Amino acid sequence: MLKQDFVVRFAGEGGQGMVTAAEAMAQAAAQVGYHVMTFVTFPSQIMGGPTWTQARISTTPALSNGDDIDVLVAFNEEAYDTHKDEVTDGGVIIYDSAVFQIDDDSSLGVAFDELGRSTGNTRAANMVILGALAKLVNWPEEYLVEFVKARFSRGRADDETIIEQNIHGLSLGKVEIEKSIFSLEELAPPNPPDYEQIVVKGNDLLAIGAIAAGLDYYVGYPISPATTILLYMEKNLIGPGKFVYQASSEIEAVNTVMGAGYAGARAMTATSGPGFSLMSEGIGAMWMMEIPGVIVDVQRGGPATGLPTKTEQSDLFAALHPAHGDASMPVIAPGTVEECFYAATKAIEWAERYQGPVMLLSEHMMADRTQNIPKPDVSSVKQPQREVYSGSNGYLRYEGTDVSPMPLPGGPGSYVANASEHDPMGDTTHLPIRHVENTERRFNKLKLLEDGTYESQNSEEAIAVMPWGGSKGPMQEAYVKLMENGEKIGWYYTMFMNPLPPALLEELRTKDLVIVPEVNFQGQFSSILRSEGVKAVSITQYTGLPFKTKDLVKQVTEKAEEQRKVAVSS
Amino acid sequence: MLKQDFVVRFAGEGGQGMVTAAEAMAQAAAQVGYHVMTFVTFPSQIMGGPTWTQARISTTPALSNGDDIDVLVAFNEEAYDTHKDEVTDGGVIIYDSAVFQIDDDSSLGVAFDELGRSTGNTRAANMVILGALAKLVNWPEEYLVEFVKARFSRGRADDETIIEQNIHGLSLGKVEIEKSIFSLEELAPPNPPDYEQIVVKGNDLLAIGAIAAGLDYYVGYPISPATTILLYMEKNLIGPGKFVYQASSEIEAVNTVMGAGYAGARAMTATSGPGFSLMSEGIGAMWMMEIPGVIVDVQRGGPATGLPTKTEQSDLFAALHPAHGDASMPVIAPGTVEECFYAATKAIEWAERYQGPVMLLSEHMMADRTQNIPKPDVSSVKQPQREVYSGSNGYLRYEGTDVSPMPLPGGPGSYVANASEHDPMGDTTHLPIRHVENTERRFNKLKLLEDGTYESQNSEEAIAVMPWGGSKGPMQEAYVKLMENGEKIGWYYTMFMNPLPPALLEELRTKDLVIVPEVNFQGQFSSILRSEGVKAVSITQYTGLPFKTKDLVKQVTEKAEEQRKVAVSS
Amino acid sequence: MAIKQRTIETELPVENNVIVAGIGCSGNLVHLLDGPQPFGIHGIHGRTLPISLGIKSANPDLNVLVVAGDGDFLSIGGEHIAPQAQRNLNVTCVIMDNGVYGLTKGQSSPTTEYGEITSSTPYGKIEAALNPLHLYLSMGVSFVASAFSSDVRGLAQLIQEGMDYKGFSIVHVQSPCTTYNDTFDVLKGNAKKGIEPQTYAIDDSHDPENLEAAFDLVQKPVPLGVVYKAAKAVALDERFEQVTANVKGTNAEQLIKSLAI
Amino acid sequence: MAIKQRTIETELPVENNVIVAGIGCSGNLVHLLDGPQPFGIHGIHGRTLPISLGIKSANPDLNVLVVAGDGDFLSIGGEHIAPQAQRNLNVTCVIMDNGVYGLTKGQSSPTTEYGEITSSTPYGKIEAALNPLHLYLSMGVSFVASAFSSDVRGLAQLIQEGMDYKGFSIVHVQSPCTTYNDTFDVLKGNAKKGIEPQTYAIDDSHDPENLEAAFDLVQKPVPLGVVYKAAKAVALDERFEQVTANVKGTNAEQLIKSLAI
Ligand SMILES: Cc1ncc(C[n+]2csc(CCOP(=O)(O)OP(=O)(O)O)c2C)c(N)n1
Ligand SMILES: Cc1ncc(C[n+]2csc(CCOP(=O)(O)OP(=O)(O)O)c2C)c(N)n1
Ligand code: SF4
Ligand code: SF4
Ligand SMILES: [Mg+2]
Ligand SMILES: [Mg+2]
Repeated sequence: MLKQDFVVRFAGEGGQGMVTAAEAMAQAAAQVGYHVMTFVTFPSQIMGGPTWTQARISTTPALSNGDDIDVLVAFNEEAYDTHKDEVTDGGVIIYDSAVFQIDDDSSLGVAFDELGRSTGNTRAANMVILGALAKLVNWPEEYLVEFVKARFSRGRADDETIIEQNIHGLSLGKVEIEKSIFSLEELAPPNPPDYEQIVVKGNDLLAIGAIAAGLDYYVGYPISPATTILLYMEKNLIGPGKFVYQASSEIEAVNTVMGAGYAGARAMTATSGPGFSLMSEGIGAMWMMEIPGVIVDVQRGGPATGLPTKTEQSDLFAALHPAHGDASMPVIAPGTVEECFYAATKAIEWAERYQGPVMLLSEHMMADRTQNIPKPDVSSVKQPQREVYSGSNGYLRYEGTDVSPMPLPGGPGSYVANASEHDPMGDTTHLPIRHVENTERRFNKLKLLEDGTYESQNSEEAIAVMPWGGSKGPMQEAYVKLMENGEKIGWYYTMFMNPLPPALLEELRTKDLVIVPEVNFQGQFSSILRSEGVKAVSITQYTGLPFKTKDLVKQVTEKAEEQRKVAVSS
Repeated sequence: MLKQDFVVRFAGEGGQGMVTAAEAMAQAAAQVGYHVMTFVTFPSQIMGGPTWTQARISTTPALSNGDDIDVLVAFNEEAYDTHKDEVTDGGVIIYDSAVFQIDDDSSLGVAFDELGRSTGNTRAANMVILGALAKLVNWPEEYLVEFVKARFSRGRADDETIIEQNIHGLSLGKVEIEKSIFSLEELAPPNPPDYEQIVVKGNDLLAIGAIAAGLDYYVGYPISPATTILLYMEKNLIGPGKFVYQASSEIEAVNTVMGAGYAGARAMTATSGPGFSLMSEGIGAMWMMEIPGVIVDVQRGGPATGLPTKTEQSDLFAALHPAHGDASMPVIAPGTVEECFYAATKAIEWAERYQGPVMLLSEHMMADRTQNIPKPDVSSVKQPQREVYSGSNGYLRYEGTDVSPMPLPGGPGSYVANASEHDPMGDTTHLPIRHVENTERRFNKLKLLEDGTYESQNSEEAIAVMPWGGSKGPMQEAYVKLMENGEKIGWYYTMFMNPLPPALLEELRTKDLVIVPEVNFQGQFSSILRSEGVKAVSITQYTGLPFKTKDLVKQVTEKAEEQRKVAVSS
Repeated sequence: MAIKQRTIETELPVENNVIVAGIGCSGNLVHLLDGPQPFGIHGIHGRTLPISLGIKSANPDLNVLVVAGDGDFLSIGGEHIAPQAQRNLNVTCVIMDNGVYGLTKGQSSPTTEYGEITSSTPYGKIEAALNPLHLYLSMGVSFVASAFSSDVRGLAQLIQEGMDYKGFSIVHVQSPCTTYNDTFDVLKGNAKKGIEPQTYAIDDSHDPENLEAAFDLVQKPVPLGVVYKAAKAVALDERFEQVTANVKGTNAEQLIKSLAI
Repeated sequence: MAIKQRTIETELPVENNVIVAGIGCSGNLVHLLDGPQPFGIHGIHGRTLPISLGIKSANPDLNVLVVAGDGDFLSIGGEHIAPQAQRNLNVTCVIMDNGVYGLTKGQSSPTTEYGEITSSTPYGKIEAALNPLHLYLSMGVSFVASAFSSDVRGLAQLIQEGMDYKGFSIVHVQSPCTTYNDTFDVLKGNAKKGIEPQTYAIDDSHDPENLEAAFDLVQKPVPLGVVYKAAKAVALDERFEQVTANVKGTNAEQLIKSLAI
């Protein structure tokens, strides 16, 4: 039987080109029609420190990193020791024999660097590795050759030479395998989808989504893993009426979004945990003043400075209630790279519609991974238009318990946007009745956001799984296996964390058990669901890495079984 | 029958001496053995703006402001209009007839200011009012005369004159009532308790509690209603090894507490909502680095700048999860002025014991109110001693899953306190296993704080009330009435919001319904309880004022009835 | 009020003016204006500058005026001045320096003198006072003026000049707090009490475009008038236009296309 | 390392040293020391100064050294410098200025030059560069030195001098980032490439106690040596002692008593 799935991990020190290797592999595979997904994790240091990346290549859409690795490429001995046990039976380890030596049946020493340099190109080591990998799964040579040609045809004088050197590198790698006793099953030919595709990382696509939704204004302070959104915007958010820059801190960033939103711009900032915590006062003020704006939190391991380059889903509590006082922030949490696009468009739309801050909760595991996905349909994205006040002066901006047209400076209806409790004009007042009315107004506006969609399968089952965010992919894969195993379990999913789609909440309340896989300690989402009257429990882990599919299959099966026992005995 | 309870409200503009009037009344009454409680609310402006204060004088301990007012003292017409409907049947309104005129059977015009000045003392207007009030309830003259003598015997040359003028003012007020047709029932003589008492405000007592627990270090940035803690500390936290100062911002304050705690000091800061939001990143870092320190949030109306001089219990979500990432902050929320003392000592003790940040959640309604309470027993307060590492160097500070002795700079066991995930020495590491172990360590330490006590009454009932924080007093009063009404309802209360005493949580889980009165919109505490498996619902209001006893009686009765109907029909 | 005056003079509709107010007695001014109201935003303590950065860069046609106190601007908000100076954000800041936290009832502020007794420094302030004018110059603020609240007309003129100037302008106003820190006599002088005035009018010979002279001037408190006015400073909006002028704009469709396989 | 050197010289136990590290490549130094470890605290981005304020005022016997980058100290943490200068907090700050955000991979920092291309300014930086030395002086920092990372010994001496000084001291170190902003040649000069050095040793004739001369010096980048050293500055701990010396201490028992009825 042919392999349908191929997972390779590159492990070593930061700075050894592992990211490039994984991405090149993925890109090449995607170009010939495979489904690909990479995963990247490196320490928060510029040089050195244990780093690994992974590429998964599959004939069907890849939903997780892949549990077991077919090939480990180890750049040093520590990497070898750390990762060797995750290599599947019959898998292969390739290691840099110029760096260390091991004695192990399933390991093949190759002097990547030396061989690479022998092509005359100091950066061809990666090509040697790719050539070896391709041979292991018996790829036609043209897959990588075509990729090399495409990548290095940049219209420069030395394109030809470089292409030749790289192709030479590929063949040197191939030879190493041929000389060896190693092989894997052949990877089945790709099964190219019949729709248009792009290859992209989550952060870049999130940025494009925001631009598609008409983003006018972006400001951000660098922080992993959100920095690449800033860099993408700096490069691409250019044009009439657009403004982008690097803030001097996250406090400046959030207050600037507030100012820009007040002045009429569709404004956004992106950060990660520590920066998000710093924005807390500003976000609360936007809620109070009713000013639209999108705050992206690309979650990393927390708390505090935490694990800047690891993944976690532990900022949900913070996103729902970032600040003191009564407020409940709208939260959208995309679960896949593809959803990053739609989450961004929707976040901007929500912000403009309900006139307040919207939290967009992404995750490191999506931000930095490269994936092929169906080409998003930009033309279907409507740029939201805020309801702007156009009457005469003397307008009461904060009157009534519903959203009301917003005056913009430069236009009619001048008022004071006030973060203290205020009268309808925006002047400060502490009258009890005003605080009551305005509090109700602010919460009432959330009803406008109850248009979120959700997925459901086998909704007749009394037990269901409901992943959120980045745990969607691994859970999807696990769900397929659970179905194959004949488990009777339903599936629910939404990226609209708050407000939850009301019909979804209704359904969930009827369940005997809702099982929520999430990468955090506290089981944050299941705790929210319980407070909403849903019998929910979490499956948690907090390693800084995404779920493994097999762990989810096991744990969901166990939890469901337990629940059935309880149900019978009670 | 004699009156057992007397409530007077002073209403007018800021700057008209209303606070002084209410406090003088309370002080005088307390000195002769009554129970007293004041309530103060003024706008966040230096001059002007509608202000009112209230004094309640009672023969039994005062647990709330009092629902209805016996006497309204109105300094201007707006005040008259706003408050007149809250005057109870048979109550009296006294207004400043030099300022406005009204035609109303139950109102008496008195020219306070003019009469006051006629004594030769420009500040004697308050005395005229007090004299009138005393006469209305037929107080023996010596009550106020003694009070005046005590207050103005300051060892100054003009003491005698001033005392005479003030006493003259009292008698002028008395005459005004005698001339009029107005009277109230006579206030029963005081029933002095047989224990020692003090008269104090919540913030001052909180500060004293912290000092009693051995506070070494205080830093704060001014913000209502927490400023008075700073002022109290600036004046009184003086002595060898003590340090106090005003920070340049709340961000400076929290990070300074972190530094001081790291260096071995029992350290504290106090703020209110907006400042608390700014502290979010620093608090999360203290959790991560395992550094003791107390963060006081004297809640005011929120969100954002909100209502600086109104009361609210809406920062509970923020206190439990102030920052991003997985953390669950210990929270202590005193419910009465008296508890402010014990809450502060306990907060310091907890911080030192589990080596992390502790949130002390007070409220405007306690912070600024004057009350007589049993004298706290300072001698019973043990000053907590942190477990300090005293071995040799090469210590592994972050090893194991339990709290471990803490090295202090200047002593042995040097390490790096690290807000990134760390190895046992404190060096940065992102290894999955370390994040797993350390996360468990940090949460495990919370178990050390499961020693909180709680109150319970009629614990056999299936329905119970469980107020938290400042809603305790009004609920206590309402509970007495509910018992008088024959309602079958239990009572629970704790100031230990997190971790909740485990035995309490167990009990609560067995109830059919737990009713939680709280001054916020979202029903924050009942939502937490539901996520913990308790069938809880809230009674909420969000006027910026404390609960009225009668509203609680009514709503608890209704909710209990509803529940019983559901129970029967199901 | 200077704002109204400008409105009339330039015939800019009042809607084009935005007042960004700090939290403090000073910021409450935004609610006290009479006549046709400009737009206002009364946000959170210390953040007038980032808020106005957002407003002004989102809509450069607006005339943005910051009104804040010494605590708001120099203490909790102190981090925001240098970045705006470096950007040369074209807004005008009117800083009402009363040497005290007025709204919270008399605590010390960065400009309170060393050793002074206030409600938060019962035994004397242990921090030295800041010299705001010197600091502004050092941070690269391109227009710096110093004023005294008792001279309403002089103040109005300086605000006017700040608003006319294209770049980051600060008018720092000595504004005695009659309740907690009445420095009126000290500033104005009081011959009867034998108090020499601290304020003095800046000499006509002073060249406000001369930075060195400006630094000299601010050594001695309190000069009144325009201290500094950078001759050729390009404001943020212009800079941004210049820098991006040669960049080809793009759109989401194109960005997606570039990722196609 | 200068820290170890001092330990030996003063025979202060290494335990008495605390390194407060910022977040950035520079702050990672706290984990890289070899030999007997001093205490360290590696907190959050931009907060070295408040943290060291807490440490030093809680235990004035400690020797506290701040290590931070230009982004950490001057951008997100910029608000904290002036207050410590006003308090004259007795700690020494070693600021490693590489004109870039190193750890996050090459974004612009407050000391990056106007117009420069970085990963976050693909079309050129639109903010002017800050002059940190000038700013320190203007904020009232009582000891200011300027150093170059390539001169390890000179740097060690300056750090030593800063630690010996009783008061707030900053040693600002030009520290080229070889990955994202290699300014080595520009600073050091490179005759072969025809590059004039930007750095120059401060002339012996310079009187570091003369503030005016210090201001003159920092106009021209980049002087190396002690720029300023205030002659009679009283450090925070001493000030606090002086101020509270005459205050009768109290305790909780007495405070409660005063409230009795
Ligand atoms: C984050 C935060 N901290 C503290 C406060 C409380 N606060 C309100 S105004 C003020 C100081 C005002 O001083 P200043 O800016 O000098 O204005 P002034 O009242 O003297 O005009 C403070 C500390 C707040 N509103 N928000
Ligand atoms: C609140 C917060 N914002 C952003 C970051 C991300 N971050 C880490 S280091 C750094 C900048 C470092 O620059 P610098 O201080 O100059 O140090 P260098 O790496 O250049 O030595 C940033 C933005 C963070 N850790 N925390
Ligand atoms: S006098 Fe002082 S306290 Fe009163 S409003 Fe003016 S600045 Fe504020
Ligand atoms: S060379 Fe630059 S990026 Fe690398 S460690 Fe040094 S400062 Fe950081
Ligand atoms: Mg002020
Ligand atoms: Mg740097």
